Amino acid sequence: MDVAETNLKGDTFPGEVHPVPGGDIVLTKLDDIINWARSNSLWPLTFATSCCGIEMMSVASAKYDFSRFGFEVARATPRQADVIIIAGTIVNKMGPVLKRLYDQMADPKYVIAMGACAISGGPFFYNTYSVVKGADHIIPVDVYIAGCPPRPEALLHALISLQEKIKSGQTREQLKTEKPAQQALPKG
Amino acid sequence: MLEEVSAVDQGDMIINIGPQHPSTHGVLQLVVTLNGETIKKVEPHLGFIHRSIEKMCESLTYRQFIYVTSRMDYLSSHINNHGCALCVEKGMQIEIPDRAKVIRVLMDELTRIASHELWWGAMAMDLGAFTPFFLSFRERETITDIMEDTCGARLTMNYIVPGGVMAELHPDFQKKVKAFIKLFREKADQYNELVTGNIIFQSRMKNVGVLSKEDAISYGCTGPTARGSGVNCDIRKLYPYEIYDQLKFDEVIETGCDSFSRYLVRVKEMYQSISIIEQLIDNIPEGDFQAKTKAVLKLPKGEFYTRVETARGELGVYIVSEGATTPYRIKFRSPGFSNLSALNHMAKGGKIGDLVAMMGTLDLVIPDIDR
Amino acid sequence: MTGIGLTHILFVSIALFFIGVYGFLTRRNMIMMLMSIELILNSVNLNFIAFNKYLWANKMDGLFFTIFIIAIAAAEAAVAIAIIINLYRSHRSIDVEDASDLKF
Amino acid sequence: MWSLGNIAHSIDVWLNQTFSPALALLIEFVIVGTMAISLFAVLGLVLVFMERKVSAYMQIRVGPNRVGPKGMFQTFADTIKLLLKEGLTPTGSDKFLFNLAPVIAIISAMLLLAPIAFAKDFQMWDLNIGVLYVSAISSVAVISILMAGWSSNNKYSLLGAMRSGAQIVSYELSAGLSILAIIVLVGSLKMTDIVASQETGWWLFKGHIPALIAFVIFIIAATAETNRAPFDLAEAESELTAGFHTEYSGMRFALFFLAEYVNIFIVCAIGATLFLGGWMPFHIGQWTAFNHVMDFIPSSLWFFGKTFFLIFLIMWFRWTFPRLRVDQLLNLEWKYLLPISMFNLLLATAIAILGWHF
Amino acid sequence: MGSASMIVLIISAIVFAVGGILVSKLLFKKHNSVVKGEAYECGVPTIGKSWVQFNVGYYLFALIFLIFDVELVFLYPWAVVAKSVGWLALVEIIIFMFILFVGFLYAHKKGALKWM
Amino acid sequence: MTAQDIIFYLLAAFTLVTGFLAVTTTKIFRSAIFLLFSLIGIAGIYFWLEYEFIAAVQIIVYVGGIVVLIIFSIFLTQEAGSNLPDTTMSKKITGGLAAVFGFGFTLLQVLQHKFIGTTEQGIEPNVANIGNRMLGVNEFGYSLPFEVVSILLLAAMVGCIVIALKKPVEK
Amino acid sequence: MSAIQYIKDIYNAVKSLLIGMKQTGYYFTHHKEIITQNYPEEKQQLAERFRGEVVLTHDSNNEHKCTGCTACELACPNGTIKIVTKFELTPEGKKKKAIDKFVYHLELCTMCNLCIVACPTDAIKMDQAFEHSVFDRSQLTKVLNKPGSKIMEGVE
Amino acid sequence: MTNEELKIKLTELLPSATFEEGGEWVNLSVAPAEWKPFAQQLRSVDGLAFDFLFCVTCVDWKTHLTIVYHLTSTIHRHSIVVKSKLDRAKAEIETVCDIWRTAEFHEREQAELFGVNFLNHPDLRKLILTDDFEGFPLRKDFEDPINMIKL
Ligand code: SF4
Ligand code: SF4
Ligand code: SF4
Repeated sequence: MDVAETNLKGDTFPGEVHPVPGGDIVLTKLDDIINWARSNSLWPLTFATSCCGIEMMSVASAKYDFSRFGFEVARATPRQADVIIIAGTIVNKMGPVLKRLYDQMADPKYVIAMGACAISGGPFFYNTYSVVKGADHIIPVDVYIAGCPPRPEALLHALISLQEKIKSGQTREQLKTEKPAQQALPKG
Repeated sequence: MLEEVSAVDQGDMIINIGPQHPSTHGVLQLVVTLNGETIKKVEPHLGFIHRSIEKMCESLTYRQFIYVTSRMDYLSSHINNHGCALCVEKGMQIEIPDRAKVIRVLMDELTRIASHELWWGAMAMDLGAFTPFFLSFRERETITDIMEDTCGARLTMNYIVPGGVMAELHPDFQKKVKAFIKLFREKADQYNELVTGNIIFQSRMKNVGVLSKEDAISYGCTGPTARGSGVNCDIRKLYPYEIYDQLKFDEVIETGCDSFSRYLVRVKEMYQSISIIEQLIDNIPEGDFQAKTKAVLKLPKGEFYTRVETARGELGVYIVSEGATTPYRIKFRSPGFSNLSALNHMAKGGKIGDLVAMMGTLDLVIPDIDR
Repeated sequence: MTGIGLTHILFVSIALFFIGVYGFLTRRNMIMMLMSIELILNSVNLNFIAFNKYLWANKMDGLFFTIFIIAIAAAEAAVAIAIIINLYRSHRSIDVEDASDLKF
Repeated sequence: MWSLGNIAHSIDVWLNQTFSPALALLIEFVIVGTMAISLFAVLGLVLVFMERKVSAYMQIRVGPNRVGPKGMFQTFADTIKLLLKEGLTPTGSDKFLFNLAPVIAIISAMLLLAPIAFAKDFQMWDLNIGVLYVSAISSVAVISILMAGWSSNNKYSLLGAMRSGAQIVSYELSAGLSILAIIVLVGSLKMTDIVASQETGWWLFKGHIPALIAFVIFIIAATAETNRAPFDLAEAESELTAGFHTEYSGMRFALFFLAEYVNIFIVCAIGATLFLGGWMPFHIGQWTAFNHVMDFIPSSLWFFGKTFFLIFLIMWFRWTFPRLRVDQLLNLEWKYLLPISMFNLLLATAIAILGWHF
Repeated sequence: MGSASMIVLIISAIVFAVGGILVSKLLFKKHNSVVKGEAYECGVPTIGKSWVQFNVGYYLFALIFLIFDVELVFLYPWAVVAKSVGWLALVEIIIFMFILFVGFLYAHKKGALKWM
Repeated sequence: MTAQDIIFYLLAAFTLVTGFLAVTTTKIFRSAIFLLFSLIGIAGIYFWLEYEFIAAVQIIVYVGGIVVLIIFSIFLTQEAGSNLPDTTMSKKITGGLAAVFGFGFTLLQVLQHKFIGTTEQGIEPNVANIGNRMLGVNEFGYSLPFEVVSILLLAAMVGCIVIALKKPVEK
Repeated sequence: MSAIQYIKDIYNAVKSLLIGMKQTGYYFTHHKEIITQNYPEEKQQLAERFRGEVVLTHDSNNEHKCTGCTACELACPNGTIKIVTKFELTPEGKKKKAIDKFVYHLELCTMCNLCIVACPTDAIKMDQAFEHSVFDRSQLTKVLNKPGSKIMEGVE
Repeated sequence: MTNEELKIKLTELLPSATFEEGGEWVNLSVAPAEWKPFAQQLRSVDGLAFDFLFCVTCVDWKTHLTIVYHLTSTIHRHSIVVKSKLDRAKAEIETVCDIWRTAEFHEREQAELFGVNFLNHPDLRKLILTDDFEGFPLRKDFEDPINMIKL
């Protein structure tokens, strides 16, 4: 899928896909295959901090079954995981750990912020002294999914959105590493 | 024979289990000192999910703070809400309608089953069997559906409010609950075959994590953890709240003191809860689901302590009020916190594989511990 | 059919033998020395097999010697390592020079 | 009836006619090599997919169904993904050994393909010492695990490697002893002899109780040797995160993964050959008519059918049983399996000598 | 095809493994950070040395295994001919095994087969 | 030179090079791995000589057994990643010289010696023959050594357990 | 341990294992037990009370019932709702408070239902939409009143 | 034992204790210095046998801190609440974790949240907060302008 096409399809995405500067570069077939493979094989890290983690487990369970998308190979070690689903509150003490885990994941890696807490601190935004106000203060997030906790289907929706994002080559990872030339281009 | 040898070998190794680790069920860090594979010491490090709920509650009104408590022990969120609501009602001296009481108890027991189901699956998964996890989630999903119908959420309900419950029961409630009871009775035996009777499970759990009765009391253990050691500590029996004193159910007590008896307690508790639900489901009294309360609640000056039995043990809610709309100080005595403190004692001398079984049968919910 | 004869194999075995000797002489770590000994034993085995094949193909004595040497080597290695480990546990070192001054 | 053996033979003849012998040999080498690699890859893909589906059905869910028709390309996507993933080498690790370990795992798995008779007359190398060769090469695999665990410079890896080392070497004994029970009955180590001896029935049925016991022990030992649940202590997820391959990522991890699955295939193939007659169709003693009907099913189908049946059995174990604790695991071997299989071997000898088998 | 197939297999294994690693190296453009290389330990820095000293208990397994492994090696030629040799084979192997079994029982008794 | 020769030379070179690396590397684990390779090389030579049984035994016992044991003992006694102290130069030189001279001398002897073998028909060293010999009680039989081996193994096992479980002497 | 005990142990162990395998074998062969829903294609009927997000109900005339009384803002435990009010001139020429923007931070909302309960005019309600995934956090901050919408007649 | 009987018994043990009226449980205050020996007696005296400490908490009254122990007896099923006033600047009290082992964790928690120094506690490191956390967050005057956004 080349960039021009994604822009056309932009509104089908739940989030906005920003047009890339230099978007006229047609992605090669190889890139297509790579993105296809990557998007269809997102192995999550078993990482859950609180309530949202239970809904994440529900997604794994038989009723919602994320193995249909090939996500079921949950890896306990960040080395082999592709996507880290931040399911739950991140507190100040957990912040460095999360950062470290993220750093130790092998590239390419993606992040889904699940639930109000991971997005912004959610219910613990005000009057708390220990909650990180959004996981994106610590690590870059690719997809946000609101809810407290989001339904299992909502997480599946987020995973599908992430797949779309990868397929269109719009993840931060892809923009950063695979087309460095484009970054050099002036904005606009 | 080998003991003397290992005493000389300085083969001590310190390994971290957690914060991100599949068997800690959350973000608990255990610093384990090992000799070979034998555990010498387990040191829990908490706070990886310390969300300062107690501080937060000091600036929330009595109606608002309850919702945070669903996020504490999210597996028994109803019961948490219930405890808080009871405490507020005690302070305000609100008498709630019978219907609300029955609904609350029903919800509590459904939550308890859901929580134990999840624990059952997760524990089996910890011990390396994956299938039970999926089977237990099937039942749990039915309960969540029931909850969702009535409460509008799957996990963090915020359904029980001071004065009663937030909404009327869903018309299908009784029908669905009965269907669930049928399903549960049908499937539970299969699970017993798959897990309880399994020789590997038994040998993984028997004589593992032994916690004697005295130790259990001294460590302040409550709930199934303590009942597995022969302590009778079921708040529903000892200090009955709502309508528990009118119900027929047994307090499940096992005296094996090891992981397996804790396991049995939980499994049997599910049956007890089912029987409670069966007693109530056809006898929900008519009436209001909520007492008339003021829009803004103000507790009189004083201290109020209530305790309820969550799926994990005794939850104490301690409110110090200065007569304002917000609590002056609120303290949640969470069952997991005390239960966890017994871990080091239990784990000593076990193998690292035993630690998983112990953690599993302690059934920790870390946000409940950290608050 | 092939130009390789007994001497070729003997060359290999001799070379291996002296590699083992070199290792034995130069290394001070006991495990390393044990490994050198294994090399030496192997060169002997190779000799036996070569002699058996090229000189006395009608008998199997060389072969059986090899089998027994392997068995003995296993036993020897086991005992040697047991000793090394015992030594290590008492002296925290498996350096020959550290061990030599201790009565054992 | 077509058979793989004939095809191989005609290709050989044709090549020798067209090219000079040396060139023909070279081409054959290349063909064999490519075939081995593709067999390897295909086995990995198929087995992983099979495992996912089997587990899904046992767990009342559907499993991968969205990538390609019925999710067929799921493992394919995973492979490409792994190929394209960064291969991390932790600092402080021994880089040489860290890279070498998966290669050794692959080599040992690959070498084990040699003596397996995939179909009638279709075998790479009918070794004199067939089964012994298998035991020999499979003992190399443990080295790769120890190597990986050591070189990762990680505690979990080291513990996992240590456990797995003790486990694999222990179970090698009872696996070997249960194989020997069949060898005693057959009187040869050669794969072809073993298969041929089951002309009149499979050893599992012919060999009375000793063969049955040997079969059970072999399956248990095979599960343990391939580090599968309930013996997957080396990578016990809930204890050691990922065991010896904690630090491995990308392609190197994929190689371990692949080697594991190919090893499963190989032990099951060996099991099928020893106990279920390999490619030999289901024959019953002297029922010539029946036997003849059975012969119509191609031998390769028989072979793969049996092997996949055993693989399914092993998967079934995995998705049913919890993991054993490490001391229980070793207890099982040293207290139960080893004495029993030693005794069983004697029993088998007695039966063989008395000629009590069919 | 004989032993040549072994060489072919070794070569193809190496091609496969090394090729795979190389291809992935080629296709993937690396970016490094310091933390990435550090040992993974559930997300916190490693406590103490990664190297740990093991207990002798572990080693005893390898040791007893080695002894039995040698035994196993002797059993193979025996097994091949046992049927044709007859009772003598059985008698010899019973003696052989018995002696080793005594050792095995000894090890058991001493607790050498307990995992620490 | 035939393919056979090439293979032999490759095997020999592999064995010797890895053997040499095994005794010279400063990282002990690597050294064990090189030893392993060297042993596998020797097994290859046995294969080449068509002594398949011996080759398999070599791999099973040495690779699967002794090297694993050595690795375990390395786990037990050595720190990962740390290098062994390099040997002193003088030691290296003396050792090297000794080895080289010894090597030259022996090789000379071997080359000068004329080996005379039998011309009788050989026995194929296959497993059946080995088995028959091993169980044989006649003059060519090895049944007595065979039983003796079991006693040796028993002794080794008992010895090891006694030593390994012995309370280490205090410093 | 007596020999009989030994054999008994083995028998019991094997039996319990076989029972377990029977269970999983049952599920493996009975595909009707499968309860998976194919989410994006077939969606589950959501409970009507399911709380997915807060919406301000508008009728066909683009009118809503919110008076801007901020009761919901006060009831909300975590400041999800921000009511920006303005003063409008009624046809009678009186100044009247009305909402300018009903700002709703979906990323903070915990779906606790307190605002709905608090609202005196039932202007807001819970909606079942749950597919909120976005690539950019700022998109989760929503203005609930539609552009140009007005307060419904007769709502005080 | 009823509350009245308990009160009498407790006054016997510790005459200086003051009782608070109201509440379902007997509610008494002791001086910090008297706490430890008193606790010992509570645990061991036959008719009392308070073997189950189920809650330790602290309240910041701006002028002083109060530490509150909730005790119950699993044998007699009676409960009491013991309070002790602590100086805010120098909050110190003896630990009771050798009497009730659960106190170890509870005290650690209160120590870091309120800054109460439990004397003779075996291990008073931070349990929940990060090691470099400054201040005592549950005290009323705790301010953290960076992390704490007031509503
Ligand atoms: S968003 Fe809600 S459900 Fe999720 S972790 Fe936070 S409080 Fe829990
Ligand atoms: S649902 Fe709760 S959190 Fe959301 S806006 Fe309403 S009151 Fe606030
Ligand atoms: S939504 Fe309801 S409560 Fe909120 S400002 Fe409008 S009218 Fe008031």
